Amino acid sequence: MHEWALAEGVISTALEVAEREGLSEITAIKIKMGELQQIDLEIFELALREIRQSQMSMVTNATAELEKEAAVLKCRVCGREWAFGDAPLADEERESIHFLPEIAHTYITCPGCKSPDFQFVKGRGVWIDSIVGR
Amino acid sequence: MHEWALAEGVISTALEVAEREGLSEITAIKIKMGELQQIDLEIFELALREIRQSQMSMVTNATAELEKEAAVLKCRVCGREWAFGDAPLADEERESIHFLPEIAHTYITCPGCKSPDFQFVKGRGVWIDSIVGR
Amino acid sequence: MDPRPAIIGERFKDIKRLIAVAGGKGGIGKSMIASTLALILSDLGYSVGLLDLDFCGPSTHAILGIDGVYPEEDKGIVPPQVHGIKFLSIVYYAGDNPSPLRGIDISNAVIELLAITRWGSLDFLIVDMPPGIGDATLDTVRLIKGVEFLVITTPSKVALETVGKTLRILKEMSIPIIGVIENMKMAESSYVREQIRKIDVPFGGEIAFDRELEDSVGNAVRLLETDFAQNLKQIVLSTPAFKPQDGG
Amino acid sequence: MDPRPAIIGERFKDIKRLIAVAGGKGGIGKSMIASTLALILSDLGYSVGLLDLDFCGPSTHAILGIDGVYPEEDKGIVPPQVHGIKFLSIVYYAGDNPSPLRGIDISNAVIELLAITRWGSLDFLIVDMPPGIGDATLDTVRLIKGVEFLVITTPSKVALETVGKTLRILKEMSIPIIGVIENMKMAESSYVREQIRKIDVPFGGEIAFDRELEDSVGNAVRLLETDFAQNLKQIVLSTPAFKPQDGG
Ligand SMILES: Nc1ncnc2c1ncn2[C@@H]1O[C@H](COP(=O)(O)OP(=O)(O)O)[C@@H](O)[C@H]1O
Ligand SMILES: Nc1ncnc2c1ncn2[C@@H]1O[C@H](COP(=O)(O)OP(=O)(O)O)[C@@H](O)[C@H]1O
Ligand SMILES: [Mg+2]
Ligand SMILES: [Mg+2]
Ligand SMILES: [Mg+2]
Ligand SMILES: [Mg+2]
Ligand code: NI
Ligand code: NI
Ligand SMILES: [Zn+2]
Ligand SMILES: [Zn+2]
Repeated sequence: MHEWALAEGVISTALEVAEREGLSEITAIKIKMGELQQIDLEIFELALREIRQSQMSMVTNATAELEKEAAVLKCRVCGREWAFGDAPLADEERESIHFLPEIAHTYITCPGCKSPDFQFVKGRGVWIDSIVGR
Repeated sequence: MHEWALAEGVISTALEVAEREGLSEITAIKIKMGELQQIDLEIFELALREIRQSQMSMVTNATAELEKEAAVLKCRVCGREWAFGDAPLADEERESIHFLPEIAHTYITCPGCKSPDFQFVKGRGVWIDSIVGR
Repeated sequence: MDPRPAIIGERFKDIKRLIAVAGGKGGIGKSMIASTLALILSDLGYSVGLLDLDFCGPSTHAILGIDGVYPEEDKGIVPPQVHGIKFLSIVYYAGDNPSPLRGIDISNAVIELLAITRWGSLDFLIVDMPPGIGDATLDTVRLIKGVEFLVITTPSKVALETVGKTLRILKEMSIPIIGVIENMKMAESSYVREQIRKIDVPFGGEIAFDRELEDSVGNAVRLLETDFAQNLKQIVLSTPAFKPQDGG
Repeated sequence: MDPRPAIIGERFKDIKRLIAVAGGKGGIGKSMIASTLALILSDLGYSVGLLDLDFCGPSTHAILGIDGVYPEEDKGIVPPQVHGIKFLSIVYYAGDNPSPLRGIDISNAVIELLAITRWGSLDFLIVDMPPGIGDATLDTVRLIKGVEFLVITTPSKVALETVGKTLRILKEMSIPIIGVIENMKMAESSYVREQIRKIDVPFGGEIAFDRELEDSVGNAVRLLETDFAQNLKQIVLSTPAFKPQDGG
């Protein structure tokens, strides 16, 4: 349930944008949900809704659209790309990556050359795609 | 005249590409010359030509097109963007940045907030835009 | 757009003083001082948190003998309280395993922890920094508004030269410096003190080299009884910054 | 496309052995050992280079007392020879000023130096590494083919725990490890030696804590006369890796 904290980040960011851009209302937020972080989409959506509606604000009536993004990793040594879904991981390892995606470097190595020196090409975590308002 | 070393890198890279892609000849190389590194374009072009023509290879007859790219820096703290050309620098400082562009963090700070925590948005140094062959 | 930075201010709003323990070099006692400082402040009755941001070489858990605890999940993560200190380290997630992280990953991990950790209200949050001025330090300065630095050096020439560079950067960025502590002192000399004063940074005090310190590593109770801790406590008691009411 | 990586192999092709001096923590004597090792090998008649890759806390110039020299430009940069050692450090460009670099900048700077430096032919290139496994270490492993590691620890529990992590990573990546040196030994104990052997890494030898070492910092001649250097020389003479003909 730490997803709540990230949902708070999304709403705070939307409010910051509204203020900075001089908007009177945020109408829609589009969010990419990177697979690596393994966020529970239902919980996240619920958290977003509760935070939005907990008090009247410029974001209360916004819609939130969540889109899953598969995680792709790429080795900096041999260039190999692979899907996070393929990585053989214990439950605790998955759980650690859930809290801190960078911990992937501790539990995953390149299937080609065994290096831990890879980058997240996409699908790391929660990312705001767009914020629309008026 | 250390530009020669970077020109060697361009030619080696072209030869690697030719080999990897199974080309019989490289016909054209396009290179972005980032302002930060202050490479002398004439010297660099001369070096490229001499290295290319020093022995017969798949790259000997390639044309090289150099395009200048202005350097833009962006502060990670306050978000300000500015042009490298604006930075007040002593000659030795410029010379150090010529050899090692990252040294910019030693001699330049954000004109807005004085932070050395900025990124090179573009125009760092020598970068191969495209390599064409057949 | 990254959703995390916008919530970080909220996470620190009930913390009276945020103190990063830093220095130029490694091995000068930053982690030992950060850990013991947290213990001393907690012992003095303050509510204290300790955040280990040295992801490449986390050591405060080993110094304090913290093991087998884990944060709770409650609308974020809530650090467990050990020896009266709310403690957070990457070891909760990496365990005994290495974390070979590039700067970009360190930066992302720092931002993540700052965004999801709910410290609640604290008199002091002590942050143990890695050596040098890299991603963790730059993000600390950038994202933790109101952070102050306690800077460590040793009498060694190389350590002093390097710490001088850190101090210059902090001053240029107008980050408050509580003071410089000269650690592992083996002989009488006012050289470091004078050098620090010359560059107009407050000298915080000295800590003698303590041969028996290593034997207390891993045991918080014994750590507090060392000469090292006594030296540090004197510094704490005589430094105005170590009163929470003085802070923002 | 980055033009630099393709030329790096060419730059190292006439170097017989490439030895990175590394360890988990800072302050364990990596720079002191890298510098003195370069001096000893040069003194033994080998042609030696020393590359300082600790951009956040460069120290080998201060240890060897190198000042007032600068690389020549000749189709690249050619490191000046000092005390018989071809020496390259970021201080040529940063001077006494701080270099607050994020990992991405460190990586770029490492690649740049590897691509433009013409070492010529050498028996040994010694590389002084920063603490931890970050950008500089990952790029060294990635770009310097044939590099071998000399790993340093101290008897301290925290140092040993951290170095164990570095060794694990190096082994997983199949990087050759010359051995582990236990530095700053103050008391007799075979603990570190046993731990190292347990994880099946060669133990390289011990170096005693040398109270007088600090006084020789900045003076290469005196450095070679210290007990520290004598200890290290014994290790060099008894370790097969320190013969250039054994290398690739
Ligand atoms: N005053 C002191 N006397 C003796 N040993 C010390 C003292 N301060 C630190 N140490 C020892 O020095 C080593 C490095 O300390 P540490 O806190 O890990 O440094 P850093 O965090 O700066 O890398 C540890 O083994 C520690 O026990
Ligand atoms: N064997 C030794 N005896 C005494 N002092 C030592 C010894 N080895 C290193 N030192 C000292 O320890 C400090 C840290 O050494 P340094 O080589 O800079 O470490 P690192 O490069 O690992 O950070 C320096 O002040 C150095 O003089
Ligand atoms: Mg969970
Ligand atoms: Mg020049
Ligand atoms: Mg530490
Ligand atoms: Mg060092
Ligand atoms: Ni969760
Ligand atoms: Ni040049
Ligand atoms: Zn790989
Ligand atoms: Zn700025």
